[in-house]
Amino acid sequence: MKKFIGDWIISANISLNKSNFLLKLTYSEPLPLILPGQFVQIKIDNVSSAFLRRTFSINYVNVDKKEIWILIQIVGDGTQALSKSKPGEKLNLIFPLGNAFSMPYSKKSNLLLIGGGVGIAPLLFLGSKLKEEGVTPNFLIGAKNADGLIELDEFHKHGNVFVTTEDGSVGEKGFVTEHSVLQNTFDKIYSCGPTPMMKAVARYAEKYSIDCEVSLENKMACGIGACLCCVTPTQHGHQCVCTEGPVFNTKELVW
Amino acid sequence: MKKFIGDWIISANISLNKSNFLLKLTYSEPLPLILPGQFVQIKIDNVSSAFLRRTFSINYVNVDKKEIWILIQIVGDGTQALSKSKPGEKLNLIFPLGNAFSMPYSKKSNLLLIGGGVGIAPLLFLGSKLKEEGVTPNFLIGAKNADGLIELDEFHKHGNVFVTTEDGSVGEKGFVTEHSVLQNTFDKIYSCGPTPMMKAVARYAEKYSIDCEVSLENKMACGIGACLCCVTPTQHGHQCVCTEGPVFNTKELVW
Amino acid sequence: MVNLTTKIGGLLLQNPVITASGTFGYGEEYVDFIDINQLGAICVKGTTLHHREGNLYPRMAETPAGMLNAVGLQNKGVDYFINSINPRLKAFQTTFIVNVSGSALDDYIETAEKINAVDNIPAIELNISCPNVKQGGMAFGVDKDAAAEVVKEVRKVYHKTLIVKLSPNVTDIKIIAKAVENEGADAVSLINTLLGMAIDAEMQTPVLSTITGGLSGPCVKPIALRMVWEVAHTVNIPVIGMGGISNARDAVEFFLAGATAIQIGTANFIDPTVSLNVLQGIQDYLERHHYTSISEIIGALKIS
Amino acid sequence: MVNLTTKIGGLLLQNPVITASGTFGYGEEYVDFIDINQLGAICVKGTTLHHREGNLYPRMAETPAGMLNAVGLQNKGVDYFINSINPRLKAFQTTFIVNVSGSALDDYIETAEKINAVDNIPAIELNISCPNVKQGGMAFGVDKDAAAEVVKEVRKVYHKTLIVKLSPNVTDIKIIAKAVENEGADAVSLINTLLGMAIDAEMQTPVLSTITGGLSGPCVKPIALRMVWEVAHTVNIPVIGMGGISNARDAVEFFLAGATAIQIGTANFIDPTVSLNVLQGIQDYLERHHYTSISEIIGALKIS
Ligand SMILES: Cc1cc2nc3c(=O)[nH]c(=O)nc-3n(C[C@H](O)[C@H](O)[C@H](O)COP(=O)(O)OP(=O)(O)OC[C@H]3O[C@@H](n4cnc5c(N)ncnc54)[C@H](O)[C@@H]3O)c2cc1C
Ligand SMILES: Cc1cc2nc3c(=O)[nH]c(=O)nc-3n(C[C@H](O)[C@H](O)[C@H](O)COP(=O)(O)OP(=O)(O)OC[C@H]3O[C@@H](n4cnc5c(N)ncnc54)[C@H](O)[C@@H]3O)c2cc1C
Ligand SMILES: Cc1cc2nc3c(=O)[nH]c(=O)nc-3n(C[C@H](O)[C@H](O)[C@H](O)COP(=O)(O)O)c2cc1C
Ligand SMILES: Cc1cc2nc3c(=O)[nH]c(=O)nc-3n(C[C@H](O)[C@H](O)[C@H](O)COP(=O)(O)O)c2cc1C
Ligand code: FES
Ligand code: FES
Repeated sequence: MKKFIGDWIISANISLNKSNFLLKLTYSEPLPLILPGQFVQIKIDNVSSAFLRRTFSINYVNVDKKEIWILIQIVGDGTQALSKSKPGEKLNLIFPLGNAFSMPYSKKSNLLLIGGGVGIAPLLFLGSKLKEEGVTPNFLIGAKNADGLIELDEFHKHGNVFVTTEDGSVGEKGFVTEHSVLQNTFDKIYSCGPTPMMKAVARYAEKYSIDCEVSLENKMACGIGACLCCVTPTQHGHQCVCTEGPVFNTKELVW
Repeated sequence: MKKFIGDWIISANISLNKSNFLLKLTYSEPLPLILPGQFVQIKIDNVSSAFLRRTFSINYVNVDKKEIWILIQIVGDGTQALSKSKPGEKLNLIFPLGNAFSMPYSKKSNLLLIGGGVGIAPLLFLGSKLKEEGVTPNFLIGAKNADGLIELDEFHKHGNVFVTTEDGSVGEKGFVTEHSVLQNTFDKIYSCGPTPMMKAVARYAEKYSIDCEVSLENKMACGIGACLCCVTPTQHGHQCVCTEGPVFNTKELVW
Repeated sequence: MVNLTTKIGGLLLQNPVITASGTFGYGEEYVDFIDINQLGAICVKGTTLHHREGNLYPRMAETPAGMLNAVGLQNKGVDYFINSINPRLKAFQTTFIVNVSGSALDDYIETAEKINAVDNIPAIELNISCPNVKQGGMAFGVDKDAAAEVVKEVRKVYHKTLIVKLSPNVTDIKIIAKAVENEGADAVSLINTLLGMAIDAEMQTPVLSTITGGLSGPCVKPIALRMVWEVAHTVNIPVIGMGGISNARDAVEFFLAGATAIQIGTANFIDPTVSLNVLQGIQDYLERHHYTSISEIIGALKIS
Repeated sequence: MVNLTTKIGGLLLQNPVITASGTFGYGEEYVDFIDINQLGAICVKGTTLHHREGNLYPRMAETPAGMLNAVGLQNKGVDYFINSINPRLKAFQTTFIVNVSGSALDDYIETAEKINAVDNIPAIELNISCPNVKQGGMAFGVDKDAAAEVVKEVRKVYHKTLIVKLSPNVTDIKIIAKAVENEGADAVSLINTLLGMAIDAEMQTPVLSTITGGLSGPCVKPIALRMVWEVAHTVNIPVIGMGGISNARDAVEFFLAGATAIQIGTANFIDPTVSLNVLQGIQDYLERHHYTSISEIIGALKIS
C-alpha cells in the first residue's frame, strides 16, 4: 500500500478525561485507502525531548470529510504537547502505515473486539468497517474504572458494547477475560490493549480454538521497515511490527 | 547587585518591522534595582535548537508598572520563537545581569548616545535615566534605511534625536560617525551596536579624547561569571563580558 | 547549474548525498516518499555472510537529540541479498553500496568476495565499527593492527571501490584511518555510532536488551565533525562524513571539514524526504555563494 | 527521612550532589539563586600552578542538546586561589573540592602539594582530561601509563581524598580507570568533555578560536552513562558520575549504573537552581520507592 507524508490540519482537539484526548485531523486531498489496524507517525515540533516521531493507531476514518481521528493517552512529553495543540494547527504525518486486521470471510461471523485502555483506538475503526460490511461487531471494553471508559458512545454506534471495570463501577467487575459475554461462541477475536491483557486474551482464544489477532505496540524509530528496531519474535524469526504488523495472528507470535 | 531568577508575564508583544519586535514583561513582585546597560537571560522553552538561555539588554524599565521592555531582532530559532510568544505567556528570566553605564558626574554634561540596529536597546533605558537625573541626552541613531529605524518616538520622549541612514532615506546619509552632530563637543559617548560601528565610534572618541563606553555582545553560556566563556581581552587580561561588562570603557579594551 | 558529482576512489557519484547503512533499508522502503534515483548513493543494510536474527527487542531508545540502537545486524545473509534483493535493485538508477559486516576475519573476506562478483555493486563499505554485536566488527575498528589486517585481507579479494567505515569509539581515529589507508582502502567513512547506554529509572533496568547500544543523530554531530576534520587532514583518500546530519547546513559543515561525500542516517526516520532536501539545500548553498562545483568547498574551512 | 550521605574514599558528603568544575565558578556566583551550603560538594574551577589567561574568544558554541567550550583553564593560579579565594570559601558549610589541572607532570604535583596544605579542602579532583589546552591534561588521561604516572606522583605528595577525573576520549576507559585505581586514587570521576567541533557554514570558519572544544550537556548523557557503568564494574573505588545530568531522573540513572555521587555541569547554565532541584528530586524518588538510603540504589540496575 502506498504511503504518504503530509500536513494535516487539526479540526478538533477534544479532551475525554484527565489523560485522554481525541484529535480530529483533516487532509487537503482525497484520502488514500486506509485500513483498520493501520497507524500514523506524527512529527512533534518544538518539544526538545521528542526527537523521533510518535506512533498512533488510526481511531476512525471519515472519507467524505477527509478526516481521521487519533485517540491519545498522555504518557510523556510528546503526547503532553499534542494534548495542547489547537484547532487550525498543522501536524505532519506519515500514513497509512502497517498491515491491517483481516476482515471476516463470512457476513455471519460472530466477532469479538476486545480493547483495554487506549488500546481501544483501532477497534473503533475496525468495528465501523465491519458494520459497513454488514457484520455487527461485539465490543468488549475494559477499564480500571468509569473514568477510564472513553468513546463508549462511538462504539455503541457500530455494534454491541460490553464493559468491564476493575472496580465494578460500570459493567461487570473484573478483567475483560472474565466477562460473561465470553460464554458465547465467537468465530474470531481482535484485541488491542496492554500486553498482559492481550496475552490473556490470546490464551483464552487458544484454549477455545478461536482465531485471534492482536495489535502490538513496539517502540519504533522509522515506522516503515527501514531501521529494524521494532521487531517481535515470531514463528518466522524477528519480524518488524511496523510492516509485518502491527496486527499479528497470535498463532504467529512467540509469546 | 543581587540577581534573581523568576517568571515574568508577557504583557505585550509588539511587532516593529519584519525583523524586530518589542516584548513588554511584567513581574509579580516589586522590581529590584535595575541599572541601564544591564541585561537578562531568557529561557527558551520548546525550541529544540535553543539549548542555552538567550541574552538581551534591558530596553526600558517602568518601576511603577513592574515592567521591563526587551527589544529583539529576529536572527535565529530562539528569537524567532520569542517573536511568536503571546501576551499572558510566561518567560523565565535571570536578571538583572552585568554592570551598567556609568552616570555622568555633572548635570551639565553633554552626552552622546550612539546606537546602531538593535544595539539601540540599552540606550533608551540609559537615556530615560539620564533625563530623570536632569541631563538631556543626545541620541544618534544609525540604520540601513527608514525601515531599520525603530522606537524613534520613544527616544524623542527622552532627548534630542539625530539619525543617519545608509541610503539617506531619513536623516543624514551615511554612517553614524559621519553625522554633523559630531561637530559639537561632547563630554562622553555611550555606544552600542555592531562591533565595526562601536570600533569606529571608539576611534572617533579617542581622536577627540572623549570618554567612551560601549556595550559588548559576546556569546554567553551562564551569564553570571561561572563559565568564563564570554571573555574579551582587556588591559587587565581576559575579562568576562557578563560580569565585568557588558559595558566597558573603550580605554580598557584591547581592540 | 553547479557540478555536484564527486569521486570516491574509482567511483563517480552523481552527487555527494548518500543514505547511511541501517537507516534506509534497501532504498525500496523510501520510494513512496522520494525518487531514490536522485540520491548520490544508497548504503544498504549491514550484510553478513550468514543470516542473522539480530538482537532481542527492545532495540531502540530515544535520547536527547538522538537515539540508541541495538539492531545487531539483522539481515538474511549475503547470498539472500545477491539472489533475492539485488535483482530488484537493478531497476533503480542510483549507486548501491553494500555495507559488509562481520564478526570474524573470514566472514568479511568471504562476504566481500561474493559482493565483488556482483555486477551492479561498484563499492562496499566495510563496517569494522558496529558496536552492537558480541565479538562484533567494532573489535576490528578500535585496534589499528586488527583494522589493518581485515582491510589487507579483504583488499586481496575485493577489486572495486573499498570504503572502510571507522568507529568513533577510539582514542585516536587518525591512527586507524592511516592504517586502513596504508592497506589499500579507497576511502574511509565515519562515524559509525558511539557506544552509549540508556536506563529506565522507574523500572531500574537498561532500556536496550543488549544494555549498551549505538548512539546516532544530531547529538553526535560535533564529535563526528571533529573526527572528519582530523581524518581529512591525515589521509590522502576521500573521507565520507556522517553523524547527525539533518539539513543542508550540517552537510556543508562536513564538506568544509574535508568530507568528499556525506551520509544521512537517523534523520531519515524523522523525515523520509530529508535526503533530497539536503541535496537541494547543498545546491542552493553553492549557488548562493557562487560556486560552480561541490569540490570547491571540500576542505575549504578557513583557519586563521 | 532518607539517608543521603555518601562516602568518597575518606570523605563523607552530606549528599551526593556535586557541582562540576568549570560550571559553578567558586560557588559564590550562585548564592543569589540557591543556598549552596545544601550541596553535597562544589568542585571549583580548574586550578593550575600558574595564572592562565585561557584561550581566545570565542570559547563557546551551542550544539544540539549541548555545548562546546574551549575555556582553556583560565584561572589565576593556585597561590591566588589559596590566598585570595579560599579564605572567602571558609564561610560556607559545604565541601569544596579543588579541580587540579595542569599541562606537565610537575605542575600537577606542585599544585596538589600546595592544596594538600589547605585545611578546609579535603579533596582534589585531578583533571587529567581537559581537551582544551595544548599539551594539556588530556594527554595524561588518554594513555594508561601517563595516567598511572601522574596519579602515582601526586599520590606521594597529596594525602587527602584523591579523585581522578577521566577523559571519555579513549578506546577503553576501563583500562585508564584501573590504572589510576592501582596507583592509589581514592575515586574516579567521569566524564570530562568529549572532543568536538563546530563550524559556521556561512562564514566557513570554525566557531571556536581553538577549532575543537569540549562537548557537554544532555547530548553526551548516553555515552557518560555507559562509561560510568563500565567503570563501576571494573574498579573497587567509588565512581562519581556526570555528563548531561539535568534532572533527578538523570541522576538516578547514574546511581543505578553504579555512581556513588553525581556532578552537575552544563545544566547550571540553563537553570542556576537545578542542583538543589535534582537533590530534592533524588530524595523524592527514594521516598516514593521506599528506600531509606541513597546507597540502596547505587549499582542497583537489574540485568536480566
Ligand atoms: C503501532 C502503535 C500504535 C499506537 N497507538 C496508540 C494510540 O492509538 N494511542 C495512544 O495514545 N498511543 C498509541 N501508541 C503508543 C504511543 O506511541 C506512545 O504512547 C507515545 O509514543 C508516547 O510518546 P510520549 O512522548 O508522550 O512519551 P515518552 O515516554 O516520552 O516517549 C519516549 C519514547 O518511547 C516511545 N514510546 C513510549 N511509549 C510507547 C508505547 N506505548 N509504544 C511505543 N512506543 C512508545 C516513544 O515513541 C518515544 O520514542 C501506539 C504505539 C504503537 C507502536
Ligand atoms: C549582553 C548582550 C545583550 C544583547 N542584547 C540584545 C538585545 O537587546 N536585542 C537583541 O535582539 N539581541 C541582543 N543580543 C543578541 C542576542 O543574544 C542574540 O541575537 C540571540 O541570542 C540569538 O538567538 P537565536 O536563537 O535567535 O539565534 P542563533 O543564531 O540560533 O543562536 C545560536 C547561539 O548563538 C548565540 N548568539 C547568536 N547571536 C548572538 C549575538 N549577537 N550575541 C551573543 N550571542 C549570540 C545564541 O545565544 C546561541 O547560543 C545581546 C547579546 C548580548 C551578549
Ligand atoms: C537503526 C540503525 C541501524 C544501523 N545499522 C548500521 C549497519 O548495519 N551498518 C553500519 O555500518 N552502520 C549502521 N548504522 C550506523 C549509521 O549508518 C551511521 O553511521 C550512524 O547512525 C551515524 O549517522 P547518523 O547520525 O546520521 O545516523 C546504523 C544506525 C542506526 C541508527
Ligand atoms: C564551560 C565549561 C568549563 C569546564 N571546565 C572544567 C574544568 O576546569 N575542569 C574540569 O575538570 N572539567 C571542566 N569542565 C567539564 C565539566 O566539569 C564536566 O565534566 C562536563 O561538562 C560534563 O558534565 P555536564 O554534561 O553536566 O556539563 C567544564 C565544562 C564546561 C561546560
Ligand atoms: S520502526 Fe523501523 S523497522 Fe519498524
Ligand atoms: S557567560 Fe559564563 S562567564 Fe560570562
